[in-house]
Amino acid sequence: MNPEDRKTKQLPKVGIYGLTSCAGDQLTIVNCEDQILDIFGSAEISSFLMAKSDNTEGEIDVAIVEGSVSSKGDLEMLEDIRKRSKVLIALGNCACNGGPQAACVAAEDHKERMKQVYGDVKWSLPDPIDAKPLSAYVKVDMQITGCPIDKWEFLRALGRLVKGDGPIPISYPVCVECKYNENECLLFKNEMCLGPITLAGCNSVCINHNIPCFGCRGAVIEANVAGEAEMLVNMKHPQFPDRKNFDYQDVKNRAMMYGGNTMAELLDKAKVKGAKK
Amino acid sequence: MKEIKVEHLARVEGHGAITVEVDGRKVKDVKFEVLEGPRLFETITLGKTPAENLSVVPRICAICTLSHRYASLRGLEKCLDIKIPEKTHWMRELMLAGEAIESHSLHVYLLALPDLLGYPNAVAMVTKYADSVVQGLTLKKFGNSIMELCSARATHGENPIIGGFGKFPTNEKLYAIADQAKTLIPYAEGVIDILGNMQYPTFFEKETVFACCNPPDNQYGLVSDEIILSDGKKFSCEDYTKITNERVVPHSFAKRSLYKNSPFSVGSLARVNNLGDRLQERAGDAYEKYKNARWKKNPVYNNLAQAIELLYALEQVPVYVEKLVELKDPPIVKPKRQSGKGTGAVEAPRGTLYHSYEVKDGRMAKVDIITPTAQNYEDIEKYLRLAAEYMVSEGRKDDDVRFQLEVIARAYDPCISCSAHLVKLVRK
Amino acid sequence: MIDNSCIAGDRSNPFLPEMMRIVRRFDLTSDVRFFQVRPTEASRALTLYYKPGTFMMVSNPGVGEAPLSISSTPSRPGLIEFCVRNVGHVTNSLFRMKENDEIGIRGPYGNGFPIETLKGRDLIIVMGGLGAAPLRSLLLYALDNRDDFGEIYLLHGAKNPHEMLFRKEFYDMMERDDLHCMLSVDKDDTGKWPAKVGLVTSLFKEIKHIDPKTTHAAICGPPVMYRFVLQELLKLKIPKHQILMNLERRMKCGVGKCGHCVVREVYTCLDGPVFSYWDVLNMKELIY
Amino acid sequence: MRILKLKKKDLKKFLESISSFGELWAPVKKGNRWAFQPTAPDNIDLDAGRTILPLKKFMVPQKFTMFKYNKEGYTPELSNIPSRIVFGAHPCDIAGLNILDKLFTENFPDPYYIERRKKTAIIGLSCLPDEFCFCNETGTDTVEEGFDLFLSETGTDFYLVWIGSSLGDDLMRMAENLFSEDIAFEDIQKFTNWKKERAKKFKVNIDLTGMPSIFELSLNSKIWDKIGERCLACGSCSMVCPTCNCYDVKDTVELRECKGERNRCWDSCTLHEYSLVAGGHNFRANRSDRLRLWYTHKLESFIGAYGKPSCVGCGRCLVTCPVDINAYTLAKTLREEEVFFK
Ligand SMILES: Cc1cc2nc3c(=O)[nH]c(=O)nc-3n(C[C@H](O)[C@H](O)[C@H](O)COP(=O)(O)OP(=O)(O)OC[C@H]3O[C@@H](n4cnc5c(N)ncnc54)[C@H](O)[C@@H]3O)c2cc1C
Ligand code: SF4
Ligand code: SF4
Ligand code: SF4
Repeated sequence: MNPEDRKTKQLPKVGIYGLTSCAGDQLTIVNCEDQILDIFGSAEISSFLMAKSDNTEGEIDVAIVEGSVSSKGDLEMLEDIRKRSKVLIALGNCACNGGPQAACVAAEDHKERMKQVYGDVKWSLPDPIDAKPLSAYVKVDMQITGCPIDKWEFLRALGRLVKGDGPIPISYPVCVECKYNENECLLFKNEMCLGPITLAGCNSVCINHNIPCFGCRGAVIEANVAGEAEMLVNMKHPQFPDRKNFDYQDVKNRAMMYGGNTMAELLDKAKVKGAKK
Repeated sequence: MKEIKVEHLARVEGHGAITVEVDGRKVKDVKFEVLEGPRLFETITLGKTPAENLSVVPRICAICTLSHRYASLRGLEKCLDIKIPEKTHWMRELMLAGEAIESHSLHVYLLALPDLLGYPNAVAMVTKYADSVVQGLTLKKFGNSIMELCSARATHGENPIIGGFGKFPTNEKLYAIADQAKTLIPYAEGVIDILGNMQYPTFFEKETVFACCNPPDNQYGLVSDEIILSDGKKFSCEDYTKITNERVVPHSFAKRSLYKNSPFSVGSLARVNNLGDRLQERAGDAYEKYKNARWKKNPVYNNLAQAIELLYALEQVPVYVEKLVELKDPPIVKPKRQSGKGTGAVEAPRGTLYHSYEVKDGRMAKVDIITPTAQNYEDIEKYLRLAAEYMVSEGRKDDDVRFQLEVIARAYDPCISCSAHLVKLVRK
Repeated sequence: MIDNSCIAGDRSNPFLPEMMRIVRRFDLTSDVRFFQVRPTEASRALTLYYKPGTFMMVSNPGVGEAPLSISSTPSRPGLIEFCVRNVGHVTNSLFRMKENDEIGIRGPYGNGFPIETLKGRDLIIVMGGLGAAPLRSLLLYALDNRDDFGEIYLLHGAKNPHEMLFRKEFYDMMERDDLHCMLSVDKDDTGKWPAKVGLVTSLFKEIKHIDPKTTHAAICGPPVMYRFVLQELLKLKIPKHQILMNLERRMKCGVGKCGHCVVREVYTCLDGPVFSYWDVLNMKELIY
Repeated sequence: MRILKLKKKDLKKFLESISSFGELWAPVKKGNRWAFQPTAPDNIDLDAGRTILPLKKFMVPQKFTMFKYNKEGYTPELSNIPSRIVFGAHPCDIAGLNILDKLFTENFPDPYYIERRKKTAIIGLSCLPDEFCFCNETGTDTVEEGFDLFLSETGTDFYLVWIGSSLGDDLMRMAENLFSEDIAFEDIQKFTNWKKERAKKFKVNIDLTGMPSIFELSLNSKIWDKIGERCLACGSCSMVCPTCNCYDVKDTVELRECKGERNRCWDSCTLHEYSLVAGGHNFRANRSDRLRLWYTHKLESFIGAYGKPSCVGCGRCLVTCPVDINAYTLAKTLREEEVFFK
């Protein structure tokens, strides 16, 4: 690290954008009440529609994009951002995995669902399309996932990014943090916990509150989805004869709720006994 | 013919745009558009368990996450015939107060004040209005800390579950919250004075109808099974469609509501207009001090109403805490049945929110969610049109028109992402 | 045991890096850069001691720490040299650093080459790619103490000329008559390569003046290299325990605590990184 | 070693009188399990079973800061380590600490471990096995060292108290009048009877003799693939194991300034990145390879190096692994040549 270097160098240009989402990840940034001035001081935030009006849309160093691509408009915006940014970061579950709006991808045809919800309408707006994560369309350099993102993970990542280093991605499942927090494992209390296949980073907040993990951070690298499903649906644990099994469809529903496209693929590959095709 | 366009409405949640078609000095059309892709939440949970539904529906909107959760819980618990214990009830009230504090302070200090004081954003205000910015951030953080305490995290916390809470906070933590609430009351009073003494433009004023929940026992509040309108009519929340009957317009993924064929408003201003007389203590005083007939016709007063509610919520926190610390943590109530129907209504910061469900054999069979912004849509467009027509006829500059329209739209605090998820009843 | 002043860092806290200054840096290839560093107090530089084949943990504050082999020789005290390939966070951040910037260093760690045992022996040093980093230390050490060793063969292979580390330095060594310096490239796309073209294994036929019983071989290179080079060395009848290899594992501490480099009961950082082929055969998981 | 008597009814008084040494931590019920938590002497569960996390959390916390750094360099964070009394440590857990002692205090002693070990008074307490304990098989059902005081049940109204260290002696002297030295013959008898009764209560039969050769022989066994398929790589087993000590190191940096922390946190060999090196080569890309490392390390390697397994028979992996992979099922599977995991 060279302190002189930092003084003479211009602050990196960062743009924060949102596609289709609940805006929870951007909100989480706004929620960094104690750090917000540092955020604005460590980088030149050239665009952040949710927090400021004087936005400029030129070349930037780091683009942070929330939300999934759910309309042609989203897609155009994303492609434009990609073109003018050196590093593109997918922020939050929607951007990384498609988000809840991608939960039904495999289930039904998108047009059919649009009709169910809105009836027969001819749209004058950019065409709605099936929700997909950013990586389905453009190169994504890094992912910071979560529904919503963890504020500390984001700040750690941003701290490294503005100094020119890539964030250190998390590569372990929620169970690790759950054990850090010395929780009793909910799988032995007959809860359908997705901790073993879900990317950590939330400090196992749900399990700390006796709530099973819903997988809101998406799949961990090398998630043994087949093993998890097999365990939840079929496996008897000789040490715990009372442990109950779940219906495959319920397991699948839960896994896909936030795991979106990624989880859908993993589940398709897993051949779980008792899975109805 | 030319168009005046606000392409990306800044400092709101999600993506909105305003288009004004102008022909000479005449406004041909005004459109308030939602550009965000549709998320089809109501089809996502069909066939899934109520627990899954509860987890995912708050993801409709990050700012109103707990309102969604609360409304969903009320709907689902009716379906499953669950009566919740007292402590659970007060915890839920507390979490809603936390959300109101967070959302209102964010909106009042960080989104609306820069407009009214003429700054592009709150950070830019720091040089001259550092106090306001710091107070806003402090209040917002406090709101977040309540949400975190009750729901496990500031946004999309999973702690409130069907039949109770995964874990109740300790009394120590509750007392700390109550104490802090008391110290923040002067902030809220300060901002009420700033907003109450401000001059607001009058040229788009027009009376409208207001709707909100009607809490029992003549109390002010945010939760009820009854809806009250400013014309004096009352409805059960189960009959919400009579008020909201929605329609879809081609230029927006959000759906819109009309009451008796004309637009109406929900939100802080609606609540303060309909129920303001019930406000007690300092919030009551503030209401009396600034009460004014123009509140019924000028949406920009919404910010003042929010500030009054901010004060109200701060005053409620110690009240709820007093009740909570006396009660023992109850176990989670199990469902009495696996099939049933029910609608839950709560007042989200932006207005009445309905979650209407049908559960069959433990799986979601019908989901209908009506968000506040969807109900406000027609009214927002109405006021935008009034303002545009006046300003264009006066020959004001485009930038001027653009700015004023943005101010009106933002005053409503439209949670555009949430309206985009808005979907009609799915009948199979 | 080496006393405190000889190591970079602090004996009482083996994790504590000592700040050192980058004195010089230049590119060896397109993705490997050479760094010379010395302690911030120049006088301390002369007290540092290490063995060829050992490594140090190099830190860039705020980025992380990475093990790097020492490329310099203790016989030329004063500066410590590293070759760094830009592959990840720490290495990438080192590439952004300039002369006079400071980095944290602790070490040396590892067993290093058994230089006492090697005295009086013939040496075959086979390097490929970044394997040149630790073996250059041994080579320079042997050349500086030339009388202690018998015949010395250097076999250095690279994919093509501009990927050969220290090509100028080694090319100059071809002139020496106390060293058999053999350099080869798999392919010469410059058309100007003055030495051999072919696989590094093709150089073995030129090894003549050795007595396998008293010859030690030291190899380090990319995983694919090992299999073929080992075959050649066995053909030369070099005993398995005299074939030394420099192995690599993920490491977080360098001092046998973090567990990452463990293979069975062996810690690569304490018991290695130099292993004999015999060790490797007995420990099936050491190389893949 | 000096052995004294302490009346059971005086235990609370004793713990109160040593409170000036540091905060008292003892097993407290957490759901259906236990956890070491700060607690008042009144709330201690003397019949507590195994805690979710073992004693290692006191010596190498889940996460802690090793250094703070700024432009000038690194400053070790050793000054705010609290003094604590840990009461109710079971013999297997203390045996686990003894193994960690070897690792962290020999060869480049780890100052963070040593400082915490010094500042933590360990008061052991004998226990009865539940259906998952097998410390009798690993030779850790009694411990001779590693504690400051050890209280053993006798089946009567007093504990026998072993003084294991000079700190233990100091603690005892803080309430010397509560202890007595006159141990009668029948006291000894009662104690040995209690021990016999205890020995009968073990239910897990796990045969660890000859494990090193068994591992060597089954290095390429198909069993590992089966286990790998089943393992969820959740890391729980190594998090709860008293002798697992792998850790990861991560730096953090502040947004605006050049300063931050170097932090250490528990890692696990069952996780994907464990042996991954820059450039993408993963020495243990398969779960089966990683689990083999885990269990060779527990049941084989340590025997090779120190003559006994590094498994202390606490039964934590038995009650933690959601898919029933643990020291017991593993040893059984390998030995009986039968595919335990269908
Ligand atoms: C004994 C030894 C000597 C080495 N000598 C050299 C050398 O002289 N020149 C050189 O360029 N490289 C050398 N390496 C490899 C070098 O350590 C890695 O390239 C480096 O750690 C990558 O770190 P990074 O932060 O840039 O990469 P990242 O991918 O960001 O790695 C993150 C962390 O993982 C660990 N890690 C990743 N790859 C390796 C690896 N290959 N070995 C050990 N730990 C790793 C480190 O702790 C590292 O900080 C050596 C490795 C070992 C074990
Ligand atoms: S409760 Fe869930 S996250 Fe925790 S250990 Fe069990 S499976 Fe893993
Ligand atoms: S525990 Fe699971 S559902 Fe809960 S926050 Fe973490 S990843 Fe999301
Ligand atoms: S606890 Fe079981 S499933 Fe989890 S990593 Fe260990 S062996 Fe695998």
